[in-house]
Amino acid sequence: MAVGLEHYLALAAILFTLGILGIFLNRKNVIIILMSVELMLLAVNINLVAFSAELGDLVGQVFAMFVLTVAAAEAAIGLAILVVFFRNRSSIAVEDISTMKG
Amino acid sequence: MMAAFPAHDLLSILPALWLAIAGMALLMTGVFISRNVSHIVFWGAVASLVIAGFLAIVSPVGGQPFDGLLAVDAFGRFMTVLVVTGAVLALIMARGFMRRESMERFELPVLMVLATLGMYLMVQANDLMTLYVGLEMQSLALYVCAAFQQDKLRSTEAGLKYFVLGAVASGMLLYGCSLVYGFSGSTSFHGIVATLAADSDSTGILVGAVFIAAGLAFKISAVPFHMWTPDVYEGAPTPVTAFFSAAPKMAAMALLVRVLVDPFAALVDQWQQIIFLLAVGSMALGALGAIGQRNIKRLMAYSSIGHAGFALVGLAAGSEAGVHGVLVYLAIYLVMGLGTWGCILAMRRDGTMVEGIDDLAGLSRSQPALALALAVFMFSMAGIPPLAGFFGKFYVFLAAIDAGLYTLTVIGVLMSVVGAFYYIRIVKLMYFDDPADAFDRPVGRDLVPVIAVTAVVTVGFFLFSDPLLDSARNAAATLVAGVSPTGQ
Amino acid sequence: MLHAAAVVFLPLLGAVISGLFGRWLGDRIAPVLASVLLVASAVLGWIVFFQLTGSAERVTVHLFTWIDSGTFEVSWALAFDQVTAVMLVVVTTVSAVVHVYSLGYMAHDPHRPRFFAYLSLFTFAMLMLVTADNFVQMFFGWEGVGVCSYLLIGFWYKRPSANAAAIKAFIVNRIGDFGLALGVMGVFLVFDTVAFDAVFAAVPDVAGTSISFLSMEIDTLTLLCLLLFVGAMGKSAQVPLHTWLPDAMEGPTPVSALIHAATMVTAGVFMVVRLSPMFEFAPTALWVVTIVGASTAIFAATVGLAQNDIKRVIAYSTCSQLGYMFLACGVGAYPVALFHLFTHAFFKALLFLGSGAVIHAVGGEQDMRRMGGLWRRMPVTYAYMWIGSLALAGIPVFAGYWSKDLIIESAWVTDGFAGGYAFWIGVGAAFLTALYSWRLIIMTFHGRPRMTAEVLEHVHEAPRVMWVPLLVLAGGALVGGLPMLGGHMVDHGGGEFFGSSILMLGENVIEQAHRDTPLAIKALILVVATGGIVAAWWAYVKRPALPERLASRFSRSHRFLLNKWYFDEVYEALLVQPAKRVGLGLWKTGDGDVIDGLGPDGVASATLSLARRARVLQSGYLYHYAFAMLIGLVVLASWFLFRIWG
Amino acid sequence: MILQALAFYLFAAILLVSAVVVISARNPVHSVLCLILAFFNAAALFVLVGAEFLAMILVIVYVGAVAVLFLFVVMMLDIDHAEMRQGFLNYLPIGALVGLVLLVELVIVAGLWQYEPAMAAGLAQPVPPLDVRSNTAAIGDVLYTRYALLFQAAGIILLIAMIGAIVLTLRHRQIKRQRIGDQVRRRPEDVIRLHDARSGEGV
Amino acid sequence: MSQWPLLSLATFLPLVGAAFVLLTRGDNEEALARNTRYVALWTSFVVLVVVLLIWAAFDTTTAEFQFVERAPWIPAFGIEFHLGIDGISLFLIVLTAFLVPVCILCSWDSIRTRVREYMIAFLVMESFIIGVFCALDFVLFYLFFEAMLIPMFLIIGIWGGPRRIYSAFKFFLYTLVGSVLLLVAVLTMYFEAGTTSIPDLMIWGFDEDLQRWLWLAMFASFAVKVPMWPFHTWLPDAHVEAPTAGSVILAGILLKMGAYGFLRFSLPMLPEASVFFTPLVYSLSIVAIIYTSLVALMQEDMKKLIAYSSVAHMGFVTIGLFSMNQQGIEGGLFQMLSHGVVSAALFLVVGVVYDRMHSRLIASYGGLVHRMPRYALVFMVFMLASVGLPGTSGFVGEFLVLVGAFQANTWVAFLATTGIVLGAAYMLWLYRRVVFGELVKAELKSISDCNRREMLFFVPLVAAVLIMGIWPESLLDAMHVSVVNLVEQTAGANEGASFAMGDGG
Repeated sequence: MAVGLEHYLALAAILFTLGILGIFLNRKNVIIILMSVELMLLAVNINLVAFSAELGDLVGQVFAMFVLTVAAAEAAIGLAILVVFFRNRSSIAVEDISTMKG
Repeated sequence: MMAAFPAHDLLSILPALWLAIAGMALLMTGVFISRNVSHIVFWGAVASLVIAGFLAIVSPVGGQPFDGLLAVDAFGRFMTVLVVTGAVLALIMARGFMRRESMERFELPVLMVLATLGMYLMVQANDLMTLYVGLEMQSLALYVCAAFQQDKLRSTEAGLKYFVLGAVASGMLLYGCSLVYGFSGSTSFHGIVATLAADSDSTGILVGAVFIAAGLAFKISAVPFHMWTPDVYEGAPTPVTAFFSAAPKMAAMALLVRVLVDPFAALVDQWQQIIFLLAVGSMALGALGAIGQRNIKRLMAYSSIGHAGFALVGLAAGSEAGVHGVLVYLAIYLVMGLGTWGCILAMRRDGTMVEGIDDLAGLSRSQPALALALAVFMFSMAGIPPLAGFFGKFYVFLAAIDAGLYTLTVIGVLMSVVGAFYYIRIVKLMYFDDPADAFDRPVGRDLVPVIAVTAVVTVGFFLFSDPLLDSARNAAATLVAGVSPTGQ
Repeated sequence: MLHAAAVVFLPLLGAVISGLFGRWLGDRIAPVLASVLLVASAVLGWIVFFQLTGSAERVTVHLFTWIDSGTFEVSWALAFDQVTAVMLVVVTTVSAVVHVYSLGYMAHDPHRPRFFAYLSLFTFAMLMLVTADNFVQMFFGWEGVGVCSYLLIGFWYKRPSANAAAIKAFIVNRIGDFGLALGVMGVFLVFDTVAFDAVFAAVPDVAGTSISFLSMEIDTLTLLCLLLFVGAMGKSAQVPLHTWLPDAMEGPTPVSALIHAATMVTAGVFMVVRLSPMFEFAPTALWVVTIVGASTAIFAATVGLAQNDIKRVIAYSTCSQLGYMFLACGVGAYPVALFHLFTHAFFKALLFLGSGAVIHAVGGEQDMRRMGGLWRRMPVTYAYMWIGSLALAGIPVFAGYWSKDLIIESAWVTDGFAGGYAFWIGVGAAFLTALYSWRLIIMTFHGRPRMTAEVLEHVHEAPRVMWVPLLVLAGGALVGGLPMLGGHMVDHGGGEFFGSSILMLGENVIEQAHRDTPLAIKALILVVATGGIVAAWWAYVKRPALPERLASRFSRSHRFLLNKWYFDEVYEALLVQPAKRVGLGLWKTGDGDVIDGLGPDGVASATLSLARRARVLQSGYLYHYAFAMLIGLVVLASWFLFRIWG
Repeated sequence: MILQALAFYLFAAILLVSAVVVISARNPVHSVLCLILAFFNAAALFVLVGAEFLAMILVIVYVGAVAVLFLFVVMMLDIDHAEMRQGFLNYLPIGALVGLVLLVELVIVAGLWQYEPAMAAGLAQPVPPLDVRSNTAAIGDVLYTRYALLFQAAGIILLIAMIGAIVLTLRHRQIKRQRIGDQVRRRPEDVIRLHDARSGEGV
Repeated sequence: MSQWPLLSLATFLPLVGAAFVLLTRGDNEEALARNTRYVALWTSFVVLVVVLLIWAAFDTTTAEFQFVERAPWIPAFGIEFHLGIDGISLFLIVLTAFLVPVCILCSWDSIRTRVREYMIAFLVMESFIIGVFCALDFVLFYLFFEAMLIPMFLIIGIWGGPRRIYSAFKFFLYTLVGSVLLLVAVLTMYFEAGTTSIPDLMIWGFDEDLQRWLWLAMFASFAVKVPMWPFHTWLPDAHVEAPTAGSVILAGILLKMGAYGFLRFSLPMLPEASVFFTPLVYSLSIVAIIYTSLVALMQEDMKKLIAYSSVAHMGFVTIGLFSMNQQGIEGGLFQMLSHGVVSAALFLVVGVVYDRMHSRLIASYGGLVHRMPRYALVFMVFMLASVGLPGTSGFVGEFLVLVGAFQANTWVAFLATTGIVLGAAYMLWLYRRVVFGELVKAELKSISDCNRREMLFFVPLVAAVLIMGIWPESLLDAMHVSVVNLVEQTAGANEGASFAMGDGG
């Protein structure tokens, strides 16, 4: 493979960093944050799959599959919580999720 | 191809099976029986948790079923018992609250049961995948629990914050898992140990371990991954908060201990430093943050951060004695924490919960017994002998000294003094100040037994500490000896 | 020796009875009972005295162990030897007289039982002091008399001045005790015992060695003796620790007579005499004793000259006479010092009690400027005062002559600067003594009455119960110098009388004085004394305006004397005020600002401000929380990567 | 080979660009759409390394379910184009710096990877050659045997997600339903009261 | 007799009494309070009897620990329930048992609210204090040592004066800081020696460098407790705000626990370090004596004055202990007992007038002797004992300490001796301002003298002061062997030191 493992890993690293940056640089709404989390998980999956391919080991792919599954469940719950929050607050702007502090 | 579920494998995870089946059965019950359902489901959940605990105690240990996905050992059993105990007591205490706060829905007990199942997987995890799946099973259930009062802004905000930050933490954890997998070629703890034995300074594994530690540190709310704790503790429904501080904390701590001591045993010199920093930060922030809080739930959040720090002191020792100290500490913290939450749940005025610390003023006059119990818990948390909390600190610091961590110990004991300040401030409010309006009476059939039992255990611990010490020692020994023959 | 023990414990019994059961017994019975017990004690005291004059050995009655800590063993014991015997009779006799006298003097005081309890208790403490067989018990008596002195000076507790004087007496004495205590500890350090016998036996071995004290190398015995002497200075009101004595006159006059003239103040002298086996080996210390004694003698005499308070004049006179005694000790004439102590006790008590009668008569007035012309109305007292003053001035036949004369002669025969200094000062002070004594008599009894008519009306001779006991003292002042009583204390250098209880090394100063003093010197002393009387007559009778003129001419010197050389003012400015200011500063600034400010309060406020910051960190914003987590992660990861790569 | 590399760079570039858009787009709808794009490219990358099953799953689960769910919520909540609020730029430099540090570290760590012989021993499930067993079948082989426990657990997780989503979003308001029986049983005297209302006093 | 677990009995009887108090019933509030008081009083009295029995059966000829009780407690760590006493701890127990009934008596009328809790707090505290002095296991000791903070905190905080909360917190946290460092030392010693048995640790012989660290950690705890300058500032606050009985226990016993710690742990277990740090202790003690005496001189509050005087007196104790010869240590020990009685009594003396006038300010009084002759006499005795008058208990301890110090270092003795002058100054001045003078204040005109109940506790205290002053052998005798033993233990370390020791050692 001309495109070595390192490329995939670097790609995943960039994606992961982007995901994290998206979480704390984002001032708009929470949905973006949820999407950033998805990006992070995607980065992880790329890592796992790339390792799996490089090592010739299926476990990585199995792991990635569980990650996918769980991520889906996570997204569902996250959005559900988001919705109920929106009902109470009528906003999902990140700045508005701050009634408790100190 | 082997059989998917060998019988003895199933037998050794009997508690998990039971919990899964019970959880689903309760769910069915809740859905299909309409009358008085929450009552039935509630007590059914309590019963199934108790039975699960019983099963955990009686089922054989020592195996590694499912090709090593799980490690059913004494350590796991010890922590399972703690987790289940915490869950049961928290659940019992939740009853009255649920009724009063009109959240009497059968889903909550079911979610708690399923969360406990996740915790079971966590404490027995012997593979990164099991670790992740168990962790998420627990977390997802808890996100929902936190937001359970869906018409309350605070509750939903707590749920949202918990969820977002939890997801970030999971991301970190997973990234770490992927690195570890890639650099060791295995997700199994054995495999990791084997690779580390050949190449003990693999940077990739080390960085992966750091990421995993960070993810788990979130769950035990260790600084700087603690930020969610105060807000979530404050916002979540009080019994759920009590549950948070009891069961998941035990499980996450168990997981952290197991991961560090088992697969990453060879990296002990490295992760000791991480734990050192986390411990110092947690102890300091827990102590400082709690000062000046007006909401008792928030205060308890900082308190739990601090306690996580103290428990980590034992782990920082990186020895069998250290693990032993952590286990004892967790057990004691569980008891006194639940007792405290019981007292907090008794803070009702005209049928609604009050959470202000100032509302406790003069409690010793209006409800002397409750005040006494809370004072016992506070002094215990402050680590004043002869109460149980002292012994928790005693054993972790003993281990730390044993490992030569004098600086950490001195920082720890000094922080315990700072922490004592806000604990005794509550005592001061209850005993020295003029009474505020009295709380509702009676305290409640579901609270009194829990408070009484935990208070008695807290006070009498110094007399009968042997069984706990022995089983903790046994648990620590199997965990440490199983991996690191040098005895670290 | 049961009766010897009785001498000591009868007063205690009297004190307990009068003090604890006085209320129950009544105001009349308790004082009488106490007085009776003391008279009994005095009688027994004389018996002991005569028994002891014959024998050479010391009799010790061990009671029980007091303190026993390793080699530090102290017993409660009563030790009787000749020195003790002399003190015993002085103390019990004067005390008995004062007790009886007080029955009259204090007749109208509502707190008589308390007064008698204090007096008896004092006597007990004084007896414990003189019968001690070790340093620590002596210290017990030493402090005991101090406390009783404190209680008695402050007996009229309503008077602020009395309270102040009482405290001053105690504290100045404590400063002396500071030295004494260190001395006792030093003795224990050096000799590993505090028993007199054992210490005295070991002294010759220690002589000449040196010891490290406060990082200085000092001759051992010199150091010990000087430390002990500091105690003596305090108790015996030697310069510069004399300031309490004049103030102590705030107490009832019988107290002044007993404590501040006859007994307690002589404890210092007694101690030096008792410790002669040590002082003899410490010539430097003796030199200091001489200088201090002589200086006090002249200093107090000059101050006495300018005072107007009748009791203060006598008090300064006491100071001065005590200086003589130390002077005698310093030149090695211990028996003479003790002899003078003995005679002085009688005539000075007599003077005090006489002045007490005067004060009593004029309604509590003590200022001589408001007396005068009393001699016709109270002839007995007048006579007493004459006898006492004659004895004090050292006019032959009277008791004081024998002793004071011998002191000055002893100084004459002593070589060196100290001897010369002592001699000339002794002579000068003798002149001043006579001068102020007759100044007192003339101002009090002669001339025109200067009090109000109303007061004059009530002037009367003292009741019998007051003047009869004084007969004893007057007798002592008259015949105390006769060989039988005092004379053979100093005959043959006192060697036979005192036996081994006093040690004098080298040539016996007293014998030398008897032998070598030229007649001219003896005459000089006489002339000086008589001159003093004449001068007083000239200045206060013949030319009554002269003192005034002199006072205004040398106003600065006069004020200097009147204000007692400004000792009190200097102490106030140098010690008392600074102590208060420092105390206040240490309290407010030291404890409050510095220790609490940097310590608990400072830490607490620092913690609180940290806590505030910690709470600010918890901003409530998700992105802050996530950022914190990220930073945590990056820091941990970087930490390791830098360690691996760095 | 070149082709493969070109494909990788292409997909990777699109993936990154769309990821950037996801986190920076003003309009959340754009974000969701870019997320979908990113998933597609990631799936393509998976195919490149031979993980075809995962690629399919990614498309089906993520694009088909998750991303659509996002889109649905975005639409449902009707969030307007949120203004970029104050403070973003203040944090950007430090945030970017920290992110950069993290990135550099991760990339460097990635570059350190090398094959260790010890890894071979740890490999649990060697990938069978493609000609023997397809990727999907190979995963199926282990998923339901060796990892059956986790598979079940994942099922429970989904169950939890379901319970959670329902319990949270279900409103317990009393919805007025028509009850025929009640209406039939209703009588005038139960519901009608008569008052004497005088003028000026009200009822 | 020694077959009986007398020490356990003495330690835990108060707890039983506290349980009884909890069970006490009464028809109304008043009756309940009365019954409670009697239960507490009788309990403490029985404890006193038990302790006196222990004293009677005490063997003064051996330095071994006596009445030893030993049972496994935490076998997993070899930590034992191990009690025993020697000549050093015996009298501290006696003192405790003696003072607690006094405290209960003196609170008889002055504590009117929450009597039940008050009595429970006192009995619990008595139990812990006796436990501290009996414990022969370091962990057990620590347990009691720190546990005592709880009842004391409550006593100050609930029944204290206006600034009670500040004082209670200061007391609690300040002493806690010290205690936790002690805990570190305990753990380290356990780690090193593998045991927490005090007799075993005494002969263990720690490495010299380690000793210094351990010593400092212990010092942090004990110096705060004693308290030594500059760790003393909690004391005046706590004393002033505590109720009378609280001050009595604080001054009488709690302070002694610090000194006891030095005696029981620092000196025998860490002899080399003790020698090394002796100059530090000396310096701080001397500063304490002079500094706090001067501060006491300027106090306007009676309790504060006595509190500061306590610091000064405890300075003598520490000097004595670290002079490390028999006179010094016995003197220090005796001074502890004497101060325990005298300062306790002085606080009671203040309490008597405080109960009547509700003022602790010196300026509020004056001329009390006119109305309260009995009181004046009692006050006088304690004042003189505090001043260290020979014949009272204060002298023996102080003098022995100074004798011991003089052997060790003349500077120390010299400077410490100045304390006797300053001590006299502030005590006499206090007495004069309160008791003497004209009775001018109208509100004092009707003040009543000590009543029978007050005399009931003053008379034994006066007797104790005098007996200890005149016949100190009654106590010293039982100390000798133990102290000699202790001196021998430290002697090895001291040999290298520059000071000359008394030949008798």
